[in-house]
Amino acid sequence: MPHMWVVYAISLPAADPGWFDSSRLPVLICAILSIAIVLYTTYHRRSRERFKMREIAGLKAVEEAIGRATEMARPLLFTPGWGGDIQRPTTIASMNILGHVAQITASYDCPLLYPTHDPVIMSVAQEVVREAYLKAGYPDRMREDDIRYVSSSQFGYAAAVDGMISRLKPASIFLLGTFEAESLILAETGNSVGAIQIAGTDSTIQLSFFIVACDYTLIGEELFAASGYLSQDPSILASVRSQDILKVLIVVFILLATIWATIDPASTWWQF
Amino acid sequence: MRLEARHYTFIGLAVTVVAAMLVGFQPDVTPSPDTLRMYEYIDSLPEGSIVMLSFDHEASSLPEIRPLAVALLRHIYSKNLRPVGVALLAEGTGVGYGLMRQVAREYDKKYGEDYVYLGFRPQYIAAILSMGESVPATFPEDYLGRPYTELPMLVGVNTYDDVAGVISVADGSFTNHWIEYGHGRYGVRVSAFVTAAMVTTYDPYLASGQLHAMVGGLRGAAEYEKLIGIGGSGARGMLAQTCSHLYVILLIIIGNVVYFRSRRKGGGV
Amino acid sequence: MDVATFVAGVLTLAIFSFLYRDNPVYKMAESLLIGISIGYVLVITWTNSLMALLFNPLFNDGRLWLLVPFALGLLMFGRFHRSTVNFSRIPIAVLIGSGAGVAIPAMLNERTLKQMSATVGPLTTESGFPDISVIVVILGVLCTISYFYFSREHRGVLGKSARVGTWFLMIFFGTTFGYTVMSRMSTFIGRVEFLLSDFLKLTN
Amino acid sequence: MKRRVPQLVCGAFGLLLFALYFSSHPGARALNGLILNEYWQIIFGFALLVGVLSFAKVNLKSIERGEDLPYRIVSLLGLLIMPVLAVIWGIKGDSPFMWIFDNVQVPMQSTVFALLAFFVASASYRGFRARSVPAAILLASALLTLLSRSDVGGFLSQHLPDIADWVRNYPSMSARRAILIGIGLGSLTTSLRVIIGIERTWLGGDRA
Repeated sequence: MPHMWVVYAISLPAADPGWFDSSRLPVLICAILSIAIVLYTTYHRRSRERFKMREIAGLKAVEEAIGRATEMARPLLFTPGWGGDIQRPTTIASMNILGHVAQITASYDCPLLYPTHDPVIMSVAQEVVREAYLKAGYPDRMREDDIRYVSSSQFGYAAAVDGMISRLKPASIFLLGTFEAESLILAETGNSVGAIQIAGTDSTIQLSFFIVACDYTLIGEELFAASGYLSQDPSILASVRSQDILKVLIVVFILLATIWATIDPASTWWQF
Repeated sequence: MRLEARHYTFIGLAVTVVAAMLVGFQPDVTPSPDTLRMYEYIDSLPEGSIVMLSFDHEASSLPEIRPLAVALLRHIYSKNLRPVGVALLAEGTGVGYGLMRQVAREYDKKYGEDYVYLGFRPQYIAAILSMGESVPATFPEDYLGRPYTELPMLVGVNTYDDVAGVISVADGSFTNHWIEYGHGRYGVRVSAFVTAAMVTTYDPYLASGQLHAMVGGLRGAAEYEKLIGIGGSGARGMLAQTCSHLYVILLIIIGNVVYFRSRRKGGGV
Repeated sequence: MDVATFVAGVLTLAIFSFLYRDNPVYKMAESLLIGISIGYVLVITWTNSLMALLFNPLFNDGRLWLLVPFALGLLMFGRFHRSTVNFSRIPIAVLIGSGAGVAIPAMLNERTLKQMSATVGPLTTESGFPDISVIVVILGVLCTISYFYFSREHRGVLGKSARVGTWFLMIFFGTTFGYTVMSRMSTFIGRVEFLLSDFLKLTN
Repeated sequence: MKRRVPQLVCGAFGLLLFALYFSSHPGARALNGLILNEYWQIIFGFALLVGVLSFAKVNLKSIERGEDLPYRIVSLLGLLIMPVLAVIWGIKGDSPFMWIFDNVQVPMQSTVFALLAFFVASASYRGFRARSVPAAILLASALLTLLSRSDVGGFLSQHLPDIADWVRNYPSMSARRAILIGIGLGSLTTSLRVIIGIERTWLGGDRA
């Protein structure tokens, strides 16, 4: 079933059956502008000095969390939540972090458990982890069966992950991806076995549960920035930089439009 | 048996809710204007009108959906309206049929003449649009496998023009699609019974009139039960609902008391 | 009591037993739930996706262009052997690529642009007084955006506005939590009602 | 080479879908719908078969090793019985398949969902301690909302629900807006990196 955000793309008013839908012109202009900025920072930054990103508390804890699992000789559990599929950018961001985490678990020889509700995510995660173990130099330590499809049903998935947490008692738990109501079920069970928990999601409602129940929470965009911070990969850092430039433009836009609206309340040019 | 702090919070909640349910005391509820509007709308429909009920929820939210749906169905059957059920989510399909059949028995309603359940169609937007063109083409047969044309109640029911309105029973954003496509494209009147968590999402649509009426959450169910004069699980749950809320507030306060006392003992941090 | 109520009641209690701790009864219920729910989604996907969208239209109505997704789907089976695993990357590439292509304009529009323009409004009411609500919203949006600024350490002015941003975030998290509690409680109340009235017949 | 082809396919579909978003031509709409509905669902359908087989494999391996024997057998039986029932009696209203769904799967799912109420309780006890200014604000806004939504809210003050509504509609909503704006930007750059091919983690490969 396509997710909600895709519906926006499937459905269109049939008012203007031309090749170009003029009502979407503002979006096109903004998209082209944004793309230009991203491409600029990507291909210019590399030749320039390395851009330094501010610290994000949850990310400094990643290495600590893996080290802890190794010391305690317990596994580490990473799960992307029930709400996403591979088409969703959040899942890709989560995969990025998984790749980084897997490289460290490979070198520490710490078992990495990855239960998921989506068979496609399972396939991709197996590739990501295999490659990470290969890169770390320990391809034989990879256990493909630890990356497993548990159930597509929301609460079947929650029950399965809960069972894994309470039986295998992971020392560290990463809840990174798109979560729905299962968020707190997993986070509280993880807390009950004394795991360090690092969570991050783009589901705004579930953020409140993670904030309350987890040790560290990556809020929305921080999840996307995280892979750049962890890997210090220039191309990801460049796109974080471009996001910042876009934010400055948005702030300027809001300020200008607000002043305009206060002077001339009848105008509506800022509405999309 | 070793119990930790969390176990005590669990026991507290279980005791609070079970006790509140066993007491059986039902706090008096005053129907809100929103609920009243829904009641008056259903009440004003002429006898025999066809009402389309869309079960747009997952099976797991049944505990909150059931009191809402049962109150609505009781009102519909008692007014001799004729509901036709559909489902936009596969998981809600069986649930919707079960609810319609269960309440129908209370009122001696006959399947096929007084109510019909068409079942599930995948691709919700396509389903809504296609029913706007032709309901029988979308559902050549009903949930039980009987041909549409052999169901006496549905003779002459071809598009949304032939139904008095659509009522979406939902736990998520599916009511949106009814508003956008059912109402937006075909102008059918859309109302909704939704879980408490969704009420704020649909408030703007209610205000703009795109949504005709809305009843939300267990509280809404209790209010509706009061209006139709038949007590149900909504009213029974109200005391438990309030008590559990107060219990959570109490836990937050106790948590802080414990924290500040231990901090004072520990001399700071 | 009918069989259905008995089965449902026993399974409900089995799942609740997890609250004490993991135990064989819960583990059995969990295994059953996982197995059955996978079986269910398999049947539903087979009927609603593979039969309804692929096999019926392809073989009965002769819609030959469906051979493309059919072939893509078959490539997924490449995963079963190391030497063919590369083929399985092609259907995944279709999913990820089309997802990304949709996400750029859809996310930009629905998430960023719509939210941005909804923030804008006149700072004064019609009678000329400052409109506190609008001012608070604009302040909240700007400060919270500054919290998400990654290029510089949060010091100085940026530090201050980012700190105010975290306060707004906390208000949001607090209200969301408070708001969701009611829905979560109703789910439990619903199960208790089932146990008390249908299963144990203590109330009616 | 082994990554070149998927990379090209990914980029091509990315560009195509991006372009289709801006067209309201019926042909473009149909193609858009074909990919986002049919392609996605059909590929998912086959991927599910792969996932189910791998689930069965993991369980069979455990059974061979004699680990968790009764549980693994129950899981596999559950998995098998649903398709078998569906093939024999179908999946219509009163079929055994629906009986199992209604009386086995649904009650268990609802109960796992209901566990959430308990976890809300334990998290409330533990997670709302006013350790710092932000934590105190979190606590205050949660208490305000909870009180205003309980029946006693009106008893405490007539204005409490109004204040709570204001907080939800203005300051709280503004933070949500900013979060959404950020997510939109993060999704945009991630998607763009995927399309132009500098984001290849999903291929198990290096970034460019």
